[in-house]
Amino acid sequence: MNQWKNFSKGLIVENAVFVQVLGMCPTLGTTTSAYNGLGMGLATTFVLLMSNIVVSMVRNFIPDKVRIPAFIVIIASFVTVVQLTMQAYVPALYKELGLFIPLIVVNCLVLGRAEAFASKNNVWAAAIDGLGMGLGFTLALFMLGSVREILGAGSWLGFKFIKGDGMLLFVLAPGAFLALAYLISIMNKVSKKKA
Amino acid sequence: MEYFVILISAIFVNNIVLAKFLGICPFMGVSSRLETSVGMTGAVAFVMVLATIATYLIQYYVLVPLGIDFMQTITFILVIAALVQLVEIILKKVSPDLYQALGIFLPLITTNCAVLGVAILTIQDKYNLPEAVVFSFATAIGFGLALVLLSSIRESLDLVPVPKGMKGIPIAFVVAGILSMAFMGFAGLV
Amino acid sequence: MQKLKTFPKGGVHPPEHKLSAGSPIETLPVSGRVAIPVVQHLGAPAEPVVQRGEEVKVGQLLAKGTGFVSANVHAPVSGKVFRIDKKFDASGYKRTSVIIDINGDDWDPEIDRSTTLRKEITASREEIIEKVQAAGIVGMGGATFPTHVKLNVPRGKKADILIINGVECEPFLTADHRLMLERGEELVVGIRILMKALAVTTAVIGIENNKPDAIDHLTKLTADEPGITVQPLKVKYPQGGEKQLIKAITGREVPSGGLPVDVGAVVHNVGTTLAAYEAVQKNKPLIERIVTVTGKSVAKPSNFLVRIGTPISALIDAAGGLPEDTGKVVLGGPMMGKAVSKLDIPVTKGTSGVLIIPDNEAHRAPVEPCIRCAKCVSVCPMGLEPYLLMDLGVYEKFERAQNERVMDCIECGSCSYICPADRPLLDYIRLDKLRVGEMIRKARQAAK
Amino acid sequence: MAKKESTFLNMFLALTLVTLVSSAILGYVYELTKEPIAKAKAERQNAALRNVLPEYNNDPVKEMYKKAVDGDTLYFFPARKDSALVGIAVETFSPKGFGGMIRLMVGFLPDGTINKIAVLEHNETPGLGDKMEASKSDFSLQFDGKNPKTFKLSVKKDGGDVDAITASTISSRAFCDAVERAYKNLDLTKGGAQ
Amino acid sequence: MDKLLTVSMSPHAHGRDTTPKLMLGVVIALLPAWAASVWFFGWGALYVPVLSVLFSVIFEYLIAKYLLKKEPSIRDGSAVVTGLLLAFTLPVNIPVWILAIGTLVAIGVGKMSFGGLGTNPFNPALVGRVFLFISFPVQMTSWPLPKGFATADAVTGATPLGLLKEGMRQGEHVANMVRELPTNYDMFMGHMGGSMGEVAAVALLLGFLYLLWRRIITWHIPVTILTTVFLFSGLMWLINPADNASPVFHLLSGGLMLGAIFMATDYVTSPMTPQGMVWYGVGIGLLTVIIRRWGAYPEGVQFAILIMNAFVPLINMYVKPKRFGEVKKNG
Ligand SMILES: Cc1cc2nc3c(=O)[nH]c(=O)nc-3n(C[C@H](O)[C@H](O)[C@H](O)COP(=O)(O)O)c2cc1C
Ligand SMILES: Cc1cc2nc3c(=O)[nH]c(=O)nc-3n(C[C@H](O)[C@H](O)[C@H](O)COP(=O)(O)O)c2cc1C
Ligand SMILES: Cc1cc2nc3c(=O)[nH]c(=O)nc-3n(C[C@H](O)[C@H](O)[C@H](O)COP(=O)(O)O)c2cc1C
Ligand SMILES: Cc1cc2nc3c(=O)[nH]c(=O)nc-3n(C[C@H](O)[C@H](O)[C@H](O)CO)c2cc1C
Ligand code: SF4
Ligand code: SF4
Ligand code: SF4
Ligand code: SF4
Ligand code: FES
Repeated sequence: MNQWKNFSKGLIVENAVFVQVLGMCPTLGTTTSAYNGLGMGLATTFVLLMSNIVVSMVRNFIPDKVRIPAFIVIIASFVTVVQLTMQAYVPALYKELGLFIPLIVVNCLVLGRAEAFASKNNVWAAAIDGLGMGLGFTLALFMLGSVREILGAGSWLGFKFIKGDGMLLFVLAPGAFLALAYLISIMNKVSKKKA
Repeated sequence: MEYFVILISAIFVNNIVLAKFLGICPFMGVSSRLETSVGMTGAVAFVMVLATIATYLIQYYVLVPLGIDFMQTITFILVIAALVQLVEIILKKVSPDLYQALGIFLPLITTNCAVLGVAILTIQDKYNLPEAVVFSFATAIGFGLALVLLSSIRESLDLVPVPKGMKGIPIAFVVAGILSMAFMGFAGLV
Repeated sequence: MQKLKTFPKGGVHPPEHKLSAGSPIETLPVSGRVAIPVVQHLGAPAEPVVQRGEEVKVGQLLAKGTGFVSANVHAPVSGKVFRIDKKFDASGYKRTSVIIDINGDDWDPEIDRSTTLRKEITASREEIIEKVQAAGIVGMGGATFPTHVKLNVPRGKKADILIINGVECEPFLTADHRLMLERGEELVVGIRILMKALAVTTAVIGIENNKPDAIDHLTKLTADEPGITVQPLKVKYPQGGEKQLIKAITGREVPSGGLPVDVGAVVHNVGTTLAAYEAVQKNKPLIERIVTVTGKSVAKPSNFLVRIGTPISALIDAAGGLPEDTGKVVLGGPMMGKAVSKLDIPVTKGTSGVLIIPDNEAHRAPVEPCIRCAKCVSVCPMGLEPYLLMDLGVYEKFERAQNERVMDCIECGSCSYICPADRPLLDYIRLDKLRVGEMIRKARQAAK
Repeated sequence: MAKKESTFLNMFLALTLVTLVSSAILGYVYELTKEPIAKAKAERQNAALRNVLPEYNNDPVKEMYKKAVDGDTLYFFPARKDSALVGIAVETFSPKGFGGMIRLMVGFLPDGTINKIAVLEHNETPGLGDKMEASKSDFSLQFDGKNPKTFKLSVKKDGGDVDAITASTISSRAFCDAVERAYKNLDLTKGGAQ
Repeated sequence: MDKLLTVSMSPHAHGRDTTPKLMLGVVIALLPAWAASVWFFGWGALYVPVLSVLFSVIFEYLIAKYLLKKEPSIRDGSAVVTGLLLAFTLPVNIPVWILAIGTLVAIGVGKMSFGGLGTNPFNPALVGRVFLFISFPVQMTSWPLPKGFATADAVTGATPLGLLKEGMRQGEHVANMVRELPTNYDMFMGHMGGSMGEVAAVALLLGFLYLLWRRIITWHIPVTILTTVFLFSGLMWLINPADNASPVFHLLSGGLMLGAIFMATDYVTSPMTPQGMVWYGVGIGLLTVIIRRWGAYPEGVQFAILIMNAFVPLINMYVKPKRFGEVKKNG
């Protein structure tokens, strides 16, 4: 397969958040700011990339019936690696993202790619796929985080450009739903125009 | 009284979907029909309580004594996956009717972060076992409440001309957003 | 006066406009060529029994009912059968009709044309029903259901009350009103006849309270008629609906999908009752009826006694001609009547009125979105949810419509009337009923 | 290469292998990050201490002592410069926040004057209660240099001297409550005791 | 006989009500409350609602025309009602830019996202109001005190419910707070702090009578809400007068009257059957008192209505009108 296409499909056409509507909990739960969204996206991308690689490597040794448990173990291991590493080097971010880091384990996106793509393709393709999907996810989280931060706090990546507060609602739970609703709607329009 | 507080908190104030953002995918995925939401709620309640008990025991009788609580994520997810399998097998044998009702939802639940999330939250919030049971049950009820409301609204939206760009997922998120906004009125109840 | 009774839920109050209430019934002669459809009733079509070119007398059988739920059709005029052909009738379709060139007014000698009141009822129960059937009598309240079928109480069921429908709740119409005022004595004998046929000892005449003269008149006439009473009713549409009327008078509710006899009641319109009198006591088949011709700009709103087959254009001419501003012509009342596209169609057994609506009221307003005001729900006398039934029609969810009991709708139109958003509720409900009816039929066939 | 068949032995072996390898890798990473995690934790505490206390050159963490109050625990960190007491930091708490528990590090000078306050942990609403953080508003700065002997530790609405955060009286009250708790339990004479 | 006749299905008559007439009726019913609010809060109460209506209508027009690409139907008048009611739930000193955001959210999110008039599950004005309340807590909770007509420099202060909640947080006995709270008579006449349109119970009740007389709404929703609040708060007051305000206080304070009469009754977002309306009203009444008594916010009506809006599809699904002929044979 054309590797560029393999990579770029995850960004827009098959974007996990906007198009496939997967991994919604971290998407909503961690995007109170652009920075947090970015962090969560990258953490997920790492797990996705590594688990895709490993799953693709071992795919032929794993009997079909225990495929899923084996994948889960692999994914969970990488999640734990991320957990430990973040605790050690970015403890503040780890605290902000909280529960959602261990929950990468159940993110359908990760297991879904392992199952649907990595277990059927070679290591190289699987890595590209994981990276593309992960970056697409990251992009979505970053966008949502940006929208919420700009509207909700009047700042972007911590840089404040209005005095006082923004529309608080956007950093709170309802704002996550509303912002995502309209982002998906807009992105649908955009990607339809492209297609 | 303590249990009552946990109950109110988990159902209304800190509703798992509307305030805590867990279990959103099934929330969106199965909420287009009222009937499936009710089935899903039953299945989630069942698995959530069982999983919470199982992971609670593992945490305090295996992981902590062995000093390997960094293995929490991996053991919990395996325990939950195994549990769901077990429930499926037992249910099939013991109560085929219930299996018919809950069956299709069970596999979905394994990968539902609400179940794992509640298991981890139980540990984080340092509940004791009875509290953990109440907490997980109340959480499932809160999940069900949000799910039933959303799905009944979505069903009623089937009969009105929702704009093309908003149909389906976007409008469901708008409804969830307004619901979440309305539920903020419960703030401070506990 | 007795306390006003009514049905408990729903209904509307359209302006009454009983313009012709004070116009006595005039007999309108007919000449030229008339078309008599062989289907003027609910049920199987009648089979023509006359030939092209045959001379017929007034009252002679033209077409014979086929099967039990069907009705005979008689010649309302004398003359020569021009031919038997398909002609437009009120339904908007071409229907088999016997076309007669009128020649004089030559009656079948069997028919007693005198106006003397024959009070004594000599016919037995069976004879009454036979005569009613032979006379081709159908419900003249609008549904044109063959009357003899309703008089034949099915085995296992028992009627205990006869209700005479003199409600006339449709705005504008006054035919029944005038009938009760001018033919009261005959009507009472007719009631006795129907009571005998049904073997009931109780009969109640239901009349809306906006016809106090009719109530008084009939109360006097029935003062020493054991078992017959007059019941004034609240002015509310559709008080005259069969199920509503039974509920108002007896408090009984005809079960969903059931028939009036299920609760022991049989309802007949006053016109039907008069026809039964004439058939049984005078040997006269159903060949004429009273028709109201009315409308806001009609010069002379009138009530006419006319022969079946008279073209409605003739009626309109007799009432002062078609007004300049006419936009719509409706057979029946404004709530349930049928709009027609041409005026050369014949009066049939079910034609209770000709209503001429001016152009500025003839058009529907544009459809607006439903604002969920619940007014349609609150006016529906059947306890349905018209807004929902319409949506289910629009989105083609007919199975749900069936569960929401769309088949109970009596098509009274109260919902469409009240809707502030001008939604064509009843139109879609008819669509629902059509499709659900098909579904039910298919399911029945599959079951067989 | 053909897929492995799903025989029982295969399944068992594969799963065991995967699990073993994973556990081994995890154990290794755990060992690797154990040190940095502990360091990160300590660093956070030290940063807070350095923030709220005047300059010192002892290790207040080593001299830390606890006191159980109101169902939770206060931690006291004496700071010395060349063995003379220059201040005490108190890790204090209040359960009355809008989102539940809040934890503060309050630095006192030896005479009981508040030197500086740092917020360790809270669950308040972003944009409202979270203005108690020094990075988000000047609310906590108004305590600096005030001695609770003369400065009444409650919001003006309740007759105190503290200007509440706008529209967040609850958080402000909880903040005062935590500082008050630290001050009430502060035994200045004990500073040098250990 | 060559004139073309109109042919259509029955019925051939139509009642007099139309959507714009009903909406105009609601506006008329709101006039007494509007007058009262101008009386108490000055000129601001005159032009803020006008601006709000203007914004609502403009946003609706623009969204319909350019985003939904359909014929804008401003003529139905529902945007006017939404704008007016939204303004009535805001403090009179609301900055204009916040008002603009509020109307945009009310119309854009609350109404047009679902397809416009008749489609929205939630009350648009309340969606706008709660959005503002959560987004701008500072501006949304500084209440000008009524100073009589045309007094400059309104002083801000707490609403009666705000005072009550504040006092209860301090653990004060309700009886001791009474001196600070306005009298029942003051509250009935509208002499208290609060949103523009909510203060004068008497004016709102006048509007209620008008709505009933014109048969725009039925009594079910407002009466069940008010009765439920009265009974529930009365019961708690009888049990423990130290911690609970009197039921009359609950009826007259805050946005209860405005909400019960004008907002809970919004056709689109309330149940379709009288029985359903009663359930809905009881729910709103209970939630209002629960939030007022135990919640973080002094006032609960807006949340109570939104929450019960969410239950309306369920109510409509399960609370059906009594079908004719459903009872088994009788007699
Ligand atoms: C299939 C069918 C069978 C009926 N059978 C009876 C019957 O046995 N007895 C009776 O009194 N009426 C019977 N009816 C007549 C109806 O009860 C009713 O009078 C007729 O449909 C006209 O009523 P409406 O003008 O209110 O629609 C029957 C009607 C239909 C359509
Ligand atoms: C909505 C509605 C209104 C009706 N109004 C009248 C009426 O005013 N007078 C009347 O005689 N029949 C009226 N009918 C017809 C009656 O339901 C019933 O068919 C009739 O009284 C039975 O008598 P018949 O078979 O002699 O016509 C109405 C029917 C419906 C569905
Ligand atoms: C979404 C939301 C979150 C809130 N969070 C806080 C909070 O974190 N801290 C706080 O003191 N008040 C918070 N409040 C406000 C309180 O509910 C209450 O109105 C206020 O604390 C008391 O009013 P006052 O400070 O204006 O006197 C919040 C309000 C809203 C709408
Ligand atoms: C009795 C009545 C009450 C109304 N109340 C509201 C209301 O509270 N909020 C609102 O936005 N619109 C209200 N409207 C206007 C309209 O119904 C509303 O904008 C629709 O929800 C828009 O689809 C009301 C209309 C009527 C007839
Ligand atoms: S893991 Fe399941 S619940 Fe979580 S994001 Fe994926 S689909 Fe949704
Ligand atoms: S399978 Fe996953 S993505 Fe699909 S509905 Fe369930 S949780 Fe959501
Ligand atoms: S639904 Fe049928 S019965 Fe009900 S009001 Fe409409 S037309 Fe009449
Ligand atoms: S009367 Fe018309 S606008 Fe009102 S609910 Fe029924 S269909 Fe909708
Ligand atoms: S349910 Fe989807 S990530 Fe939580």
